[in-house]
This record gives sequence, structure tokens and C-alpha cells, in this order.
Amino acid sequence: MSDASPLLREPWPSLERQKVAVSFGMWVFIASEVLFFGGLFLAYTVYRHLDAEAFKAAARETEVFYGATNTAVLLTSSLTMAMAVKASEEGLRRMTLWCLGTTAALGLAFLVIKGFEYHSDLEKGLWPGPDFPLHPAATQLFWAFYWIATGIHAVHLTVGIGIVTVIAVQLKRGTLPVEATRFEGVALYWHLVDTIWIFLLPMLYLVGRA
Amino acid sequence: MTGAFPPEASVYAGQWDRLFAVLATVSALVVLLIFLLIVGFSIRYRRGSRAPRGFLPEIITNELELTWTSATAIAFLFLFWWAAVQQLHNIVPPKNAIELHVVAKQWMWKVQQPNGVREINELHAPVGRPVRLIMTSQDVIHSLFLPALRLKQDVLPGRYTYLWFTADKPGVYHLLCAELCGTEHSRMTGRLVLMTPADYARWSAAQPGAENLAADGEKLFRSFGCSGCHAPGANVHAPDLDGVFGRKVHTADDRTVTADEAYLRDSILLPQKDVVAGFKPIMPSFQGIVNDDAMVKLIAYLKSLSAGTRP
Amino acid sequence: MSSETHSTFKLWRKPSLIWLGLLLLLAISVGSAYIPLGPGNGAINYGVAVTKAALVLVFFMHLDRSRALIRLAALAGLFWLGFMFALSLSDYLTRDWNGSATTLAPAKKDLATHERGDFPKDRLPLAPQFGSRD
Amino acid sequence: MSDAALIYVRHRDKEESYLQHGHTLWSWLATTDHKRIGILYALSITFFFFIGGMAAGIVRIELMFPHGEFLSDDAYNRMFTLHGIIMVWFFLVPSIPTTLGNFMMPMMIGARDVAFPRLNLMSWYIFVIGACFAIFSIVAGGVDTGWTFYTPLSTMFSNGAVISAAAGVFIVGFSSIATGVNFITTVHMLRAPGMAWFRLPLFVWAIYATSLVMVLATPVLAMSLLLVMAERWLGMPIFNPANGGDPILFQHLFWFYSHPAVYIMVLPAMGVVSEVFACFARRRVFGYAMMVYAMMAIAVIGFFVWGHHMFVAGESQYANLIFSFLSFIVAVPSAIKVFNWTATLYRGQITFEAPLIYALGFLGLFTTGGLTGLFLASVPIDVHVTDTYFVVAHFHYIMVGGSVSAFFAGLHFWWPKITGRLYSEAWARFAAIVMFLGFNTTFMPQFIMGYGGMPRRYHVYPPEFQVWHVMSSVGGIVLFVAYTLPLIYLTWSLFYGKKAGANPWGATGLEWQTASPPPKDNFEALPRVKAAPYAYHPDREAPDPDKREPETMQGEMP
Repeated sequence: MSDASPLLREPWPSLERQKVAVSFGMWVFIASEVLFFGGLFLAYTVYRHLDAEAFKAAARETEVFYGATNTAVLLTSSLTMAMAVKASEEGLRRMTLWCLGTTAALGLAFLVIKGFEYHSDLEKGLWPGPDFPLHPAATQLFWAFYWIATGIHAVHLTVGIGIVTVIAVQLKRGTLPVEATRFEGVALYWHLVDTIWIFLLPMLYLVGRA
Repeated sequence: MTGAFPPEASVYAGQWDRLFAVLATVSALVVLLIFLLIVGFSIRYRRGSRAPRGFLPEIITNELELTWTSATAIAFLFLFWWAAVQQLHNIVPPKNAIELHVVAKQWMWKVQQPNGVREINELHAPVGRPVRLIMTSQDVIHSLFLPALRLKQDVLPGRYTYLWFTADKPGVYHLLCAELCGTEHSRMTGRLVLMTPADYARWSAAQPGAENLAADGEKLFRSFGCSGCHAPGANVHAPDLDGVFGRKVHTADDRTVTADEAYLRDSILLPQKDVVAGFKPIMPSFQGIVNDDAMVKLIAYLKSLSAGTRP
Repeated sequence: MSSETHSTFKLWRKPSLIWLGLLLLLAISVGSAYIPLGPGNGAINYGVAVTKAALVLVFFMHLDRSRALIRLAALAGLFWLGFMFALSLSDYLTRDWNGSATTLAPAKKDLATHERGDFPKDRLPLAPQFGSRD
Repeated sequence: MSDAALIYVRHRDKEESYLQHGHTLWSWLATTDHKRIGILYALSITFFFFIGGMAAGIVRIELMFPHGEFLSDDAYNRMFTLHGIIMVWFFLVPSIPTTLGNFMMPMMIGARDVAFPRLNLMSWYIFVIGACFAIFSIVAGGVDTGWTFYTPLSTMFSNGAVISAAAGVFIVGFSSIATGVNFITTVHMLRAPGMAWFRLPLFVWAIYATSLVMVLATPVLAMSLLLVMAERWLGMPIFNPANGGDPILFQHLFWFYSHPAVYIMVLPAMGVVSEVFACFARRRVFGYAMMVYAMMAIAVIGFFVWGHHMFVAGESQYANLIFSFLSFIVAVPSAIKVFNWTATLYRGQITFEAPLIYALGFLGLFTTGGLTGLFLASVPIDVHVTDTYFVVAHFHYIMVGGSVSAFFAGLHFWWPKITGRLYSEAWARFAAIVMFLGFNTTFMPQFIMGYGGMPRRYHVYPPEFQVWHVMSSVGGIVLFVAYTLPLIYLTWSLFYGKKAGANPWGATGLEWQTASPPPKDNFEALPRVKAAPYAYHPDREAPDPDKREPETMQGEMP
């Protein structure tokens, strides 16, 4: 009736069909994530329109060094994730494992760098509240947006690292064959998290630098 | 039917009632048409009835489909046009409107008449003359609802919202809060008292605490130290406020803003927001120093400057 | 051995090129942020961000070789996002126009004569008056 | 396993339905069978329907007296907020898609299950977790901000359990995103061979359009509630007007979800009603293609009209104009659908079973609700009637008169297929008529007092509205009775109802070509689809009065 390989899930007639469904389902989920972050970006755009000066003043306080290195780290992790999928399609188990490991490691590196950045921001007291160092009150809006956007992105990244590690371990233990359909889905999710950060970089770090 | 139709106290109430009446009749007709069709078809074409049931040619079904689609679309566009015209008619209030300041606070309305008379949960206004309400809230979003005038406008904290009307029937009507604002939202009601101009003049003169807003504003202008920089003779390089109200101001970051109440209020509370071109942002913020009542007086004073009549 | 290493090298070639392109774009955007270009800065920052996102979407997420259905799903989110931004900003951008509920910008005909003309760029409205008044 | 073995396994399961496939609690709680998950959802939303209904009953009784006899102001505010939150997110949004949609849609397209069965079960558990948060917020004293959570009331001035209520709704949002993703992938990827897009039954089209709206609108709600929680809990001044925050921004984000949400509630109802009209009038749906375009148009344009909730909120007049125009445009597809349903009855062989009575009720009430929407779309009238009982009556006509009547129509229409039992027809018709009468007595007076200026969410009100409130409260009691009747006779039918055959109504869908209750894998062997839906009578002639089974069934079993 069909190539009833152990990978075939219940309702699917063929593995190929299931593979397309997994990536289609993930793309629909990505559309919802785009709108989830889109709501936040709308808030950013509106407040930037309402008080551009305060936004520029507040944005000068962010540290571009951390932002830029983090972007480079995340872009590299996107490369290794894409390679993991390509290797799994070619059936190269060892390379897939290596790529997944590097992706997870780069994700962790991102979080560590982020931790340092958060630490230095808190040192400067940049948490919105009554004794906020920057003067016009609207700067607190930028920093509220900064903490929320990077916070939600970090949560998404941690979930991503978790999933990548899980499938890496399953691959190593052999419970998950190398040509499973799951790799494609996880890669799409990881690239989404990276694309969100690609847009966060100019919004948070490159505003009002000139 | 007591509560059916609220009393009409303004020209606009009448117009909008007519729009409502037309929409109501159109809707009633459509619902009646659907009802009759359903009942008619159900009886005529119930199972086993002998009514003729020849088939409907394809063309008829498509044409029928097309007609009622375009019919509804055209009807709705006409209704939109009519409503839009009525809405656009009264966006910009006339120039010579009497200005009342309304401050909404959790669960009361504070109204200040032009001559400084203050009242709680009461709004006295003359009939026959345009009246403009400049409204702000001190805490949450409220909404001033005058059913007799068919008017409602949310009152937002940290910003001015405006409502204007020209009433034509004296009387006492409801004044309600229409946006959920906390525990006693339903008790935050009051009276809208519309009087003939003569009664209104007599009433407002007889009220205690009638004083000249602009004169008070000037005293505050000096006591808060504004005159230190903004007076003509001052040695600090600050914008001259003579005739500032309604002027188009060119700001430092190349924007042109109209100097209205909202601009004056922002410039006093958040001076960094719209720094005037050619000036350094040295003005301190008066947030927490100038409360809403003092703000009303200061703005009245600044407006009196632009009217060219030095108090 | 060589064919195996050769094929892995071939495997890495295209994605690595994309990756280098991304890093280059990153360098451009960060570098250009420090050059005072006025509105140009915003354009470059977001233009580069859009190109980087497009690179990741098309090559790393294989939009180039996936079916039309998946491309449609990819664009669906952006289509709705566009409408959300357009209609929300239609409120914020038109708030200060004449006749908006919040500001009383006097109609052209109500303006005093000296105010009606387009305000001359060279003469700032407030500063010189201050100077000239004795 | 070789093919022969597979067929043998299938054979043994033939007489064993999905209900007998496992009897332990674990077999229910860990099921990935879309039919069982549909039933799990049905039980949970019925539970929440009666909690929300209780709150509504208390509000209605409290409003019989202008000066409020039983509740304090605060308790009243918390009561109607509870009614709002529970009814919108825990009953109406999940009602038809997750119960009838989950159960019926895979069978109607000839699939064995949804695309991601485990994701389906996970979405039910996410719903349960969200429900726990909501129940905790009720127990912890409830919320007094209304179901709209307007800031700065919800962020700075409310002392209710806003965070746990917002967290509950936030989590339930992800349950409906998961369901949406699942259904979209299922309809795209798992249609039986021969089931072209324009051979899909209209109920499947409705579920597909609803899933699109669920997936694309719910995330923005999640974000707006997240910002409210961040401001309230972490002190982030996002909507705080003191430092430049704009409360209207929250309203933009909230209504960007909440208007498409009302289309999430009404679109599945339109799907159910199309099926019921075609089946009981024994006729093809009038203008099938137009109905499909109208449904998709509602789903798409529904996203562009949210500004009409904010005409008086301080939005700019130009934005009011744009949203007013778009709101008039979105009303056109709904009007087309009403005319098409009415035309489906023309020249039919109509029999008046309970599902059709509910559907006729839907048609009348939905038309009234939809037309009053035109009043609210024109700015001058909306300025007067927004935030009054006119608006309350409008959305209850569409959500309760439309969506809940259609939910009951669908429940009765597919009850024989779900449980294999026939309910008592007399009781069902009686309940449908009582519900229609009770509903009108409850909400028609609210239109009248709404235009009279009776504001919304008022605990004490001007005494001249009391006569309408008493009329409405009496209607409320009748409605409450009408809602408990189905609970009784449907449960009764579970044990004593007559056995229902595979196709008791003589409908043409694929779900009627398998046993009822259906086996675990829906079909012995996947059917091939050879005909368009609703082929009750030969293309050129009228339906035959006494022939029970339809002209051509949609699928042909191999």
C-alpha cells in the first residue's frame, strides 16, 4: 500500500506527502509568529512616530558591539542549521550531528552574550521605572520595548535550542533516522528566530547613531 | 414609550435620528422580506406539497446572484455616503464657540465654565450658540455621553479630546459616562442643563468663584517663573509667546506643528517633545508642578495673548 | 576519500557564500549607521535588514525550491502584517490633520491674513520677532 | 506489514466503533483520534457554557432593579467581565471548530485523521491549562475591566486578578492557533482522491476560512495581552499616558484580533447552516461558488475593519472614514449568503426536523444582527449608540442568535453520526422554538433601550429603562430553560435513543457513507470522490418527494 517505513505517521499515505505537510504546517505557524512579533513592531513604529527624539536619545544607550556580534553569531547558527538539513537529506549522519551541535552551541553563545549585555544595561539602571536615568519620559517606552522584544526573542531562542538538542540526542541514540521529516520543521523555526533578530538589530541598535 | 426615543435637544440630533429611522425601516423591510420568503417557501415547498417545482435555468440563478450582490453593494455605498456626509459636516467646530473645560476623574465630572465657575457632575450651557468641550482625564479612559444631543466622546488621560454641539432646546438632560472606568462607572452620571443665553448669563454671573481665568493665568505665569524667560524684556533666549495660540510652529527636527491646546500642554509638561527651531532645549519640565486646573488657567492666559488684548 | 570530501565541500559551497553575504550586509548596516545621512540611515538600515531576511528565507528556508503553496504561506503573514500597519498608521498619521478629533487647526479661511500665506522658510516665526521687539 | 495483513486488521476493526476502541480513561486522555478529541472539547466547552450562562443569569437578575439589589458595584463589574471572558474565549471561539470541526471535517474530506494528531491533542491540553488560569482568576476574585481589558484601567487602576485572566486567555490563544494550523494543513494535504477544492462541502470551506482567521488574528491578541501583563507585572510603562504611552494603541492591537474573532465565531456557523439547509430542503445549495467566495471574502476583509470599535475612542476622523467604508464593504458578503440560503429553500422538499428549525432561527436572527451592524458602521449613529445596549444587542444577535443556534443545529444534525443514536424529535423542535422566542424577548428590548441612551456595563441605571430590563430578564430566564433542554434529552438519547443507521437524514456527504458511530479510522478503505456535494436531485429536475436517499452520494467506496 505504501512504503510503511517506521517514520510514516498515522494519517499519511506517503512519506513524501508527510514531508511537504510538515514544512507547510511550519510555514503557517511562521505566519502566525510574524503577526505575533508584528504587533510588537507596530507598537515600536507608533511610538517612534509619536516621539522620535526621545526614541533616538534612548536608542543611543544600547551597546552596538553586543548587538552586532550577536547578529553574526545567529547568522552563523542559521548557516549550520541549513547545513544540518542538507546533510540529513544526503544521509550524512555524522555531519548532521556536528551541525546540530554547533547550532545549539551558537544559540547558547547568543544567550551568554545577551546575558552580558543585560548585565551592563542593568548596571546603567536602564530598567524602566520611577528612577530612570534618561530624561524625557518617553525614553522609557523604547527601553520597555527593548526588554520585551529581546526577552520574547530569547524565550523563542531557548525553545529552539531545546528542540535542536533533543533531535540531536535522538539522532545520536538512533531513535530518529537521519532522513526524518522533523529536521526541516526545526530548521524553519530556527531561521524564523534568526529573521526576527535580523529586524530587531536596526530597530534597537542602529537608531539615532548618526 | 418612555425610554424608546431620547429627547432631541439639538439640530444634529434630528438629522441623525432621520438617518437612524431610514436605516431602521430599510433593515425592518429586509428582515420582513427574508421572514416572508422563509415562511412562504416552507409552506409552499414542504415535502409532498403539489406546488410546481420546475428547474431554474442556469442563467436565472447567475443573474439573480448578480442582481442581489450589486443591489446590496450599491445600497450600502449609498448609506456609507450619507453617513459620511453627516459625519464630515461637523468635524471642525465653529470659531466663536464657548469653551468649557471638562476634567474626568474616577467617578466624577469636573466642568469649568469660561468665567472660571466650577461645577461637579453638572454642565450648564447656553442654547443656540456653539459650545466646545475641551476634555481630559486624570486617570482612566472615561467617555462623556450626552444622549439628548446624540453625542459621545472618549476622554483620554494625558491628552485633550474635543466635543462640540449647538443645542436648540433648553431643558435638563442626562450626562453619562459610557466607557468602563472602574467600580462606580455606573454612578458617574450628572445633568446637562441647557438654558437660554439670558438665563445662562444670569446663572454664570451669580455663581460663587466666578473669576477671570486669563487674569489668574497671568498670576500663575509669573509665580511659576515662566515670565523669567518668556517675557519680552527677559535676557534668556526663549520663544516669545505673544500671539502663539493657533500659530504654525516650526520645530527643531523640521516638523511644522499647529500651536493648539495640546501643543501648549505638551510644551509645558514635556518641553523636549517639540523644541522650536533655533532654540536650545533648556526649558525644565513642569510635570507634577502645573496640575490640570492651573494648566487650564495658563492656557486661557496664553490664548488671551493671541487675541491681542493684554489683560 | 577525495570524492567524499569533494562532495562535502560542494555541499558547503553555496550556503557559505550566502553566509558571507549576510555577514557583509551586517557590516554595511552597522557601518552606515554611524554616517549621518539623515533619512538615508533609516532606509539603509531597514533595506539591509529586508535583504538579509530575504536571503535567509529564500536560500536557507528553501523557498526557491518549494511548491507554490508554501511560497503562498510564506507571503500570507506579510500580507496581513502590511494591512495591520497600513490601517493602524492611517489613524496615527492623520491625527494632526485639520478636523481631527484632537486638535483644533483653524480652517484656512479662519486664519488671520498674515498667517495664511505659506510660512516663509527663512524667517523663523518666533526668534526674530523676539529680537526685533524693543 | 504486507498489504494483506493491513486489510485483515482493518476488517477486524470494522464492527468496533471509535467509542469501543478503548474504554480506559487513559485511552480518552491520551487519544490522538480527532473524533475523541472533538468530544473532549465538547465536554469542556459545555462546562464553560454553563459557567458563562450562570454569570449572565446573575447579571440579568441584578438588572431587574434600577438601584441594584443583590450585588455591589464591584461584584457586578466582575460578574459581567466573567461572562464576557468565559463566553468569548472558552465557549464561542472554540465551539464549532474544535467540536464539530474536529469530528466532522476529516471525515467530510475523506481522511483518516487530521494532519498532526498529536498537535491536536496538545491543543486540547493547552486549552485545559488556559482554562485553569481562567478559573484561578475567577476564584481569586475575578476581574473588573470587562472582557476588553482596556488600558490604563487594566494596567494601572484595576485591582482584580488581571494577570491570571490575561495569562489564561493568552494560553487559550495558542490552543486555537494550533487548531488553526492543524486544520489548514489537513484541508490542503489530506483530501481524498477526487475531492477537488470546489467539491468540498461548505462546512469544510467554513472551517478552512475560520482556521485562516484563527492563525492570523490570535497572535496579535497574545501580544496585546502580553504587553498588558508586562506593564502590570514588570512595571513596563507601555500604555502609561504619564510618559507618552498611548492607550489607543492597545485598542488597535486588541481590536485587530477581536473583530476577526467575531468572524471566527460566525463563519463555522455559516458552514453548518449551509449543510442543514441543503439536506432538509433536499436541494443543491443555491450559488455554491458564490457562497465560497463570500466566505473567503469575509475571512479576509474581516481583518481590515477593526476601527469601527474605536469611532469615539479618540481615533482621527479620517481613520473613522476609512474604517466606516470598509465596514460597509464587509457586510456585502454576509448579505449575499443570507439571500443564497433563502434561495436554497426555493423549490425544495422541505421537512422540518430540529436542525432545520435551528437553522431557520439562525437565518432570521443573523439577518437582524447583521443589518444592525450597518447602524454601527455609520459614524454619526455609532457615536450615539456605541457603548450602549444597542451594541450589546447587536453582537448578542450574531453570536448567540447566530453562532449558538447554528452550534445546536450542527449538534443535532450530526448527533446520529457522533453517537449512533437518534434524539427525540419532538423535544428537540420544542427546545428550538423556545430558544428562538426566549432569545427575542431577551435582546429585542435591548435594541430599544440602547438607542434610548442606556449605557453598557451599568450596575445602576436611570429608572426609565427598568421596563425594558425586566422584559429582557424574563426573556433571559426562558433562554436559560431553552439551553438546558438539549442537555437533558440529548443525554437521554445516549442510553435510550433509537439506533441510527449510517445515513438517517439521507445527506450526501462522505461522513454519511461510513458507519455511525464511525470506526476508529473513519472508513474501511479510503473513498474516491466522484460527485460535487449536495447532489440531492438530478441536475435538471426538482427533488423527488418520497425518495429518501439522495440522487448521488459524494463518495464511492472501493
